Amino acid sequence: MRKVYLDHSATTPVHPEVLEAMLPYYKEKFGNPSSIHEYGKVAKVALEEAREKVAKLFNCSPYEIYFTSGGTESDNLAIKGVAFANKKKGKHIIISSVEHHAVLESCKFLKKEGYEITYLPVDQYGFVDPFDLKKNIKDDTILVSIMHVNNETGTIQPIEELVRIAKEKGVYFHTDAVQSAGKIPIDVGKLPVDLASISAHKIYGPKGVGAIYIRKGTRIIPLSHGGHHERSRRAGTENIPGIVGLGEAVEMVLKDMDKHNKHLKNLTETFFKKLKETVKDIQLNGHPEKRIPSTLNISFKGVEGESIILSLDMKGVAVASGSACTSGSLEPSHVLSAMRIEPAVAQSSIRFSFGRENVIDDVDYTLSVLPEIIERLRSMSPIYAQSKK
Amino acid sequence: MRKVYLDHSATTPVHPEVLEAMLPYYKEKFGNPSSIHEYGKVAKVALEEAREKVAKLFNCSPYEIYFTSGGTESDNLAIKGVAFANKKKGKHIIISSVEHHAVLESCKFLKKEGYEITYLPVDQYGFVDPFDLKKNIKDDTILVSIMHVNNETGTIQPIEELVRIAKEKGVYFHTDAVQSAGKIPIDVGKLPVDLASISAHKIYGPKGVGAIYIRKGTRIIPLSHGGHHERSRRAGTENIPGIVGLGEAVEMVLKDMDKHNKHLKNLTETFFKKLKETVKDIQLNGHPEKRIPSTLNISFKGVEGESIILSLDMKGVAVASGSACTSGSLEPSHVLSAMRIEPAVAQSSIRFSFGRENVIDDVDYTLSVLPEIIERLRSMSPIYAQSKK
Amino acid sequence: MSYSDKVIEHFTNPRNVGEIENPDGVGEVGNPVCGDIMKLFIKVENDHIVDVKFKTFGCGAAIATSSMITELVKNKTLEEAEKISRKTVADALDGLPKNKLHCSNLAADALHKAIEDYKKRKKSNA
Amino acid sequence: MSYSDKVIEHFTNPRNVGEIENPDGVGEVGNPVCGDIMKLFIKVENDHIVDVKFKTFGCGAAIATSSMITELVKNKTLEEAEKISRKTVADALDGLPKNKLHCSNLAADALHKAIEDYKKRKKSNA
Ligand SMILES: Cc1ncc(COP(=O)(O)O)c(C=O)c1O
Ligand SMILES: Cc1ncc(COP(=O)(O)O)c(C=O)c1O
Repeated sequence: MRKVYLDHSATTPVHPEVLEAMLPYYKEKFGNPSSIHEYGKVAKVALEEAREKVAKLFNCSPYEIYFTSGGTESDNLAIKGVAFANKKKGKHIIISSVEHHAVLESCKFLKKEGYEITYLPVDQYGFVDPFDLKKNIKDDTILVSIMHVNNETGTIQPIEELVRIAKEKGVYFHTDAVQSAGKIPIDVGKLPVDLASISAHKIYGPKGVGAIYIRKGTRIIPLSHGGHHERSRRAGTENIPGIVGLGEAVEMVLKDMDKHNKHLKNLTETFFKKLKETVKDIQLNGHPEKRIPSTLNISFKGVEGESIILSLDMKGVAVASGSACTSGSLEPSHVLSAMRIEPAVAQSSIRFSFGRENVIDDVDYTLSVLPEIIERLRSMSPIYAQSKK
Repeated sequence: MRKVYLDHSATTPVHPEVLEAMLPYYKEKFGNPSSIHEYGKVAKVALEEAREKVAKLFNCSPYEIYFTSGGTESDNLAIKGVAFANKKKGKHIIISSVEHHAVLESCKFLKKEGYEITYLPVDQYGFVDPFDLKKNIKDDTILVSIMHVNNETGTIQPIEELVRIAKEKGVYFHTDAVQSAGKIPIDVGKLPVDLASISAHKIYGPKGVGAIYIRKGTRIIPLSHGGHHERSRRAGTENIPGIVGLGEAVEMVLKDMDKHNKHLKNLTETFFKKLKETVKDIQLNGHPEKRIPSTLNISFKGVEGESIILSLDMKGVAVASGSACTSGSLEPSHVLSAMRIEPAVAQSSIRFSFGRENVIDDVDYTLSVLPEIIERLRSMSPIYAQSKK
Repeated sequence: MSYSDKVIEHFTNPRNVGEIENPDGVGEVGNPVCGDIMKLFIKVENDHIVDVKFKTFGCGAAIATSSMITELVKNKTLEEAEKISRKTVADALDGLPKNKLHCSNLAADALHKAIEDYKKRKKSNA
Repeated sequence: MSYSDKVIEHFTNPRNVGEIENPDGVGEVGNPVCGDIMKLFIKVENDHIVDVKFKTFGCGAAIATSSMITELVKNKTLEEAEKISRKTVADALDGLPKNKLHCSNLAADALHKAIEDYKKRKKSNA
């Protein structure tokens, strides 16, 4: 059976060149960068080279890059690290209502610790209104966190204006760039955020490693205490092979971003166009244009998402419903709900996220099995039948 | 030039079989275990199999094992997770004065947050007096954290009695087992600690992954907030290849623990015996018998540690001075200081830590270069000369 | 979160899908917020469920439990059918993932509602 | 934390190791707590440092800076030697790792102490 992986927003395979670059650090170059002997020095050089590569993604100084265990840790560090370090200034934090769980739950924790959290609403596309941000910044606001690209819909938040407002008011701005990294530019010169989170496994690097950009001078305390690793901002023996992999992955996605975006745009546009021709009553969630080219979030009226995933999986096609992290939950996606998409439609949504190794045959194959699946499930559905009466 | 790696307490090379087991999870089995399609299920199975393997190390239920990004994170989670979760009961924590920085610095952070920390003294071998523990437990004591094997000296803390005392008083007991895992048994049935930290890269597994044993029913909050990973105790997409590597490494070290301990004992005993014959004025730090067989911490009177490391490094021999994590610090090791070893002697200490791939030729080669190095450095030393006047 | 082979089998080949024209009882449960809506139709003769059909909007477990319960009740007396519990359905499917147990509740609930509906109709017709 | 080639070279082949019998000045700095002790001996003729030797207990940087400073001052006038700063030594070694800068302080401090000692002795002998 043909296998088609269309869940790149959940995770990506490690690119063979990335893995190749990592392997020596499991083998002969296995040293601990804290060691002062030759083994340690070799590891240390690899660490700093990777830091330089990641700095290029943000167009920042390597000294502003800190390695973590992933996007979740980076988000936690940004939110809680800034919150703890600036609590004398204030305890108010503003986030959007479509943030990733790593941001949402970090804020929930802080709420229990006496912080005040404001959740900015979004419109039908998932956009935050800059006016809402402006209105909600208070004297004790210490941090604004609004994600760059949403993981469920692929919609690009136009954060330039939001960043400008926060800057004007002297409030730190963090963006979760896990889904934008390598897909759209994040130049912290032009887009002057103070903190940004990324994760390797979303860009053909390994799981369990990520990074955070922290603008020089930002007041933040570490979450992981211990040795003097990462200039005392993140303790723990550095995951050298993983970090090398992240550096390599960043370099790779930066190098051919345009080419791959074109490829992805072609795949998703073809897919959506043909899908509309063969399956009726579908709806694209998120903004039709302001989106990364790899991801489509589509609701299939009258059928529940998981039953579509299962059916496609039996045909070898891997897709997701909402965020991979939230699978197993019962409520409809908080992202789609915040966009005021009605529950039955939200529960009918499927995320197709294409990647660099997908080809047009994958589109064709998926389209050769999907219409039948939808038809079968709709024939069982008490609500699709109803709506046709 | 011959290369001899004698710094296994800092980190170990990944065992070829461990790496072999990891590779498929970078390649075709790259799925995210949160995904419900086939790719996700394959990853999920690997995750749970690794959990079962790690559970064997502690002789506990797999449900009591949580994966982290390393020993440092496990220590942070144990200390801060228990502290935050139990603050209504009390804010007093007891640790030994020879703990790893991950524990020490976590406590320092908590002190700023209003917790009270008691540091138990140790004797010349690094042992905590059970009577001291008993005396210091108060009504508001919520946690005792005392490490199993010290990373600088290799001394085994006889924690049975300490655990018993804490249990009697109903206080949680955490042990940092990063240096004991795979070297001595840690059966939580016989040694009923409530929490224990381990790290993969100390036992021929990869860097950037570790685990924590948390006894069922222990009150603890997560440090990493986000998705429902690790039964909501540690958010973040799981580092599947790393976790598979940890599982494999644990299985391997458990399987031939006795055989390898015998091998290591032979190497270190031979080394120390011959060293004493060729270099005078040396001193073994830590307990002469209650130690893991792989590690020797030796002071070379009159010469500073780093200059020995450098000189040995030039001959291809990799060793450490105190903890790898503390290199670059100025004060003498807090561990040796706590053992009331005078500063000049502490600064003269070298940690030789042998590993499973070392052979007797490594001992011979090291001994063929070391005496000359010590002699040369002593001839430059103002304090060695003095002591001979 | 892994389904048993039996769940997958019933999901792939669900029995008794559809609606019964002029049913003797109908049970509808669930709501779109929790992602599952189930409608169960029964035909009753001599206190026996002689026909049963369902329509379900829901996850794999919801569809499989719907299918399974129709198999379990077909040709059973109402008394026997009323004894079918949430657990009966889950067991018949060789278990369900923990986070999906609520779905087996749905199927049993729909059945009991359909029987209730039948009894109510009978009463008001009497 | 990586040493320059020059540091390594001076560490491996330190110049002017030893003590001077009947020195004209001695400078001793450091203490075992911070892991470095340095002793510098000078012989002075006509306001020139005609001989200099050192003994050092310390890290690679401490030994290299000790060696380097003896090279820098040999045959210099006292006035010239006094101008040698901590930075002079570090620069002459192509820099030192940040966390090792304190070591280059030691060498310069020992030199200045030795010159002071020489002047004091001279005064009391005068
Ligand atoms: C937007 C966003 N933020 C954060 C994360 C978490 O990153 P990681 O998977 O590395 O924990 C993810 C991925 O799940 C994500 O999509
Ligand atoms: C005793 C002890 N605890 C904790 C750690 C930290 O573990 P990791 O290196 O995985 O961060 C180490 C190793 O440095 C250690 O030796």
